[in-house]
Amino acid sequence: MYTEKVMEFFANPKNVGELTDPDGVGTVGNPVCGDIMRITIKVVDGVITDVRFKTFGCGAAIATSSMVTEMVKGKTVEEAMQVTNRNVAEALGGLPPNKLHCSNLAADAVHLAIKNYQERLSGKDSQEERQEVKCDHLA
Amino acid sequence: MYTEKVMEFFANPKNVGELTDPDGVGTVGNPVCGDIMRITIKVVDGVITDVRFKTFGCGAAIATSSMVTEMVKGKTVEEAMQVTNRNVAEALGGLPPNKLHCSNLAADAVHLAIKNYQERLSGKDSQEERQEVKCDHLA
Amino acid sequence: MRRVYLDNAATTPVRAEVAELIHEYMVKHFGNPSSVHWFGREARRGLDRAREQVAGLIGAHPDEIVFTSGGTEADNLAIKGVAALKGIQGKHLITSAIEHHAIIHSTEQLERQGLQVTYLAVDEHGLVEPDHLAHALRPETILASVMLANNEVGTIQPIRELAALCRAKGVLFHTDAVQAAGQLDIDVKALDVDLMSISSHKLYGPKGIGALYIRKGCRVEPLAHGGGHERKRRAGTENLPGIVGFGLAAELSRQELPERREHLEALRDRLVQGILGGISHSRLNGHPQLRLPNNCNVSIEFVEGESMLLNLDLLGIAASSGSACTSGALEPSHVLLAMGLSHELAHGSLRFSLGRQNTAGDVDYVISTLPGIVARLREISPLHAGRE
Amino acid sequence: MRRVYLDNAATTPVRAEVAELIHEYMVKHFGNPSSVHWFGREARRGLDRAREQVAGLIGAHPDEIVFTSGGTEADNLAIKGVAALKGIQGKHLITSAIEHHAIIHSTEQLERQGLQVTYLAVDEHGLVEPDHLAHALRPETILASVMLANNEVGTIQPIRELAALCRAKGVLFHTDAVQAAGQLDIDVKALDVDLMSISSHKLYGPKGIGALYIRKGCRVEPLAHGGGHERKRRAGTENLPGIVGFGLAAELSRQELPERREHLEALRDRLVQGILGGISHSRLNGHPQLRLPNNCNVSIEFVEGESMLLNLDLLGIAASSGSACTSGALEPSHVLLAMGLSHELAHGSLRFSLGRQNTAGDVDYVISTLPGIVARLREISPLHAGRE
Ligand SMILES: Cc1ncc(COP(=O)(O)O)c(C=O)c1O
Ligand SMILES: Cc1ncc(COP(=O)(O)O)c(C=O)c1O
Repeated sequence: MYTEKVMEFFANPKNVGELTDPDGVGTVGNPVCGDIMRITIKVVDGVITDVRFKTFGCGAAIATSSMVTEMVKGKTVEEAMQVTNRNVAEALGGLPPNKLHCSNLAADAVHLAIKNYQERLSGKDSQEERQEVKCDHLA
Repeated sequence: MYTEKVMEFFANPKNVGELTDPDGVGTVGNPVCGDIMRITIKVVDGVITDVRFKTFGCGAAIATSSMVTEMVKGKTVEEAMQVTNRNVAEALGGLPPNKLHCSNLAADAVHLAIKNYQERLSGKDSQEERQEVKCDHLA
Repeated sequence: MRRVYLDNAATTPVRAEVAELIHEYMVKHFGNPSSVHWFGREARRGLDRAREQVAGLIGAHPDEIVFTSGGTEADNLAIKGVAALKGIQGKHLITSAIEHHAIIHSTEQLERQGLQVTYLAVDEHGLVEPDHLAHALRPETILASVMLANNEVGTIQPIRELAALCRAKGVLFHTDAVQAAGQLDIDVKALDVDLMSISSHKLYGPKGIGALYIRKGCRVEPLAHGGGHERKRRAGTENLPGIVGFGLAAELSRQELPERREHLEALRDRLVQGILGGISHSRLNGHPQLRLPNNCNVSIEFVEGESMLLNLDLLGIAASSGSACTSGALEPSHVLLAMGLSHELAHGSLRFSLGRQNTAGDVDYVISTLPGIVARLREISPLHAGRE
Repeated sequence: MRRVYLDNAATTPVRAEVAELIHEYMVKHFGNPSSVHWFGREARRGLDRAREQVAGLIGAHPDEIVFTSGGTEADNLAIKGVAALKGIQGKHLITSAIEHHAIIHSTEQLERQGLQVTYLAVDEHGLVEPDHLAHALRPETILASVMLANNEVGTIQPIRELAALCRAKGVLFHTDAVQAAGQLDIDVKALDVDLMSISSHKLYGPKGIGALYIRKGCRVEPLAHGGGHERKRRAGTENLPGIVGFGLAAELSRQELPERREHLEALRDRLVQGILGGISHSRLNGHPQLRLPNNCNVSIEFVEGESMLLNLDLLGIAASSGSACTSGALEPSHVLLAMGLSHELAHGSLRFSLGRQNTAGDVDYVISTLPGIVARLREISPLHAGRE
């Protein structure tokens, strides 16, 4: 079902946890869907110097979360905004079709965290960016 | 499918053939149905002293023909009239359900032969008794 | 790697003696039972014996057994076969909200054609209340179908009571006994049901073969037309290796039932206690007593089922989350939702289903392994933070 | 006793390597392909490989293969699956008078529901005339179904031509290739058909498994509802041992096709010549050239088929008279009647169908045995008297 790469990132997830004093926080998903991903980032001079994830979800959800943290760490926020869910899936060697929707949202969570960081920069009192995901298959 | 007895009477049929100067002849069945049985009898003092059959048909048709000749040989015509198709099937240890109809007509053929014998006795110019059988399953 | 198979509700390994017999019927007694020759007659004998064996498992007469390609086809044949004869437009059918998809998707298909369907609710343990069935019965009801035991949570329904209510109103009653057969003592006459589905691969027989019990006098329209096989109730060259394997598996199940049940119940209880005792915020799903001997279904808070499954798999343990058919997708189990579980708890469910081949050692391996997995996953779960 | 099996059109023995593989998938890789764990993934791999192998036999894409419980179900799925989607009332379907009962009884069932059906006549060799099909096509025609090769007399139809006529009118075309697969080089793209049925147990694979080829873009309503198996086209836990066995048998058939064909044709011609040369008043049924490599169907005047079969059986030779499904009853073959044979000749038919395991010695055994049997039966036949 899953590629070796997925299983590797699932079994030994990188950057697990939550930064204590993050510059940006983003959360996607909802428990109805079965997947929730929460990303915290540290940004220094426009570069993501640290990033952590917490995820409730299936193997794909955990692996994509883990993968995306590796992909954006050390990147500028602009570069990180270019990383798509699709890039993440590709970096993992692909995902099963039924996992491409709900469980592949890690890049979205990063984008939300960056948005949150940018809003804080611009002075908005933004605690965290959240995005509920519609689960089509539950319709 | 068939009992051992059926196979025995089928494989080594008794009283095969046609009497050259019979006292009675009876034929049942038709080629559409797939079974034709022709019985010839010799009657002496009201007793069937000889009986032969010719049959075109399946295993059951041949076995029942063969069996009925054995059953009526040496019997009086009255006794032979009492032998039913069912008796024949029973004497063979039973027949498959789908063979009970078309292929189990040997006793009928004997009865026809006896009827033919009796008609000849009573002076009618009766060449042979024939009875076409309706094949229900061809309806 | 040590491999512990605890997904026997999804499918069971074929037992050795059954596999041997099947092999024999593939290479030696390979005839078509419709043929008149020796090969055909050998096949026919195998077919007849198997029909007796399967009938024997559920107290039926051999003529009341129609072999199908599995439990799904048996369910379809029961539901659609009755509907095709009794009518669809203006008619009504009753089933439960926790049936297998083979039932539910069949009734949904008939709904699209105009049949009215009532899906009986269940209580928090997954039980159908006979009173609910009694109230749902209508003059135009043609059939009620309630499963004997649920495949996900193992809850055993009061089938005799439910069937009696239908019998009293002249309504046909079907039960899906796919999970129950081989584990519970089933007697179609005592239960007084009209139709019952069973499946070979759930009782250590081969896949691809099942049976529908059709009570003498009860009729269904066939789904498959063709040769006059199965007394014109199911066309197609008989899957003879499958059938003889099913027969032997059924026969052995019948013989071993009491000890098998005892063995499974002991393992099950050990497993349930071990998990609930070893993991905080965990709970048993299904009925505490009225449950299949082999079923242990638990929900573990703050973590998702598939991620537990994958971790278990990495350690050689095979289990499932929800039913096998849907565990590839993240749909929460309709059974757990019908029992009132939240989506989170439904997503956090694990089913361990035991088999005759399992040992106490297998169970202990799970009990010692699972808590560590849960702890690690909770550590990365955003739901867990500060909840302990 | 020497046993010579010449009823390979009824069913074939499972070849040794296939039986071994099936055994492995019963006791070792016994998982349910829907499961996420190791056992499930092993099963899924076997399923995927088998789908490629079966697709490979007929030049299809793996996604175009739906596994069924056999040829009968594949035929039913094609006919009823199309009718359920395209409609029945006011619609029209074309088939031939010599189809297998799986087709004819399905179309008859749809006729009872209001579908109009044309049964194309065949000539004395069993051939469908493309012109007849062209004339039968109507604006309301939803499907035409003509078998690739006949199971009783072996006649091979001009499928490419027939399919092209339908394609030109936008009418779907199905062909029952159950007897042809494994004997003839079949390419669904070259034939340009929309649907094709095949069956494992006719090509040295196990019983209880078959496939329907459904061209990409073509849709059928499923017969069985339940889990989302086979991309929602056929519900039910996959018969994995059957499927992997079918896959391997298909793969080996594809590899061995040219030599198999040569082997069978040589045996067939030897048998036909031997019988026609050795027995007066005997004739070949079916087309002299356009026939299956393994089919030898003869009518022997003045004697009935079953009585010959039983005598052959007593000497260890397994053959059939008419098709296997009906050889237990004395109904004359609808195929032979459609070809214009008299009832007598139809009743006197014998089908010897060769297999890869047969040898010239087998054939010679029949040639030396049959004349004596016929002579004895003719002696007791009232039809024969004075005809020689
Ligand atoms: C309760 C129940 N009904 C029906 C089925 C379907 O049976 P099969 O897998 O034989 O198609 C299953 C198993 O998948 C089941 O658990
Ligand atoms: C031409 C043809 N179609 C369909 C079938 C039915 O296939 P199965 O025996 O796999 O049900 C057969 C064989 O019985 C056949 O010969």
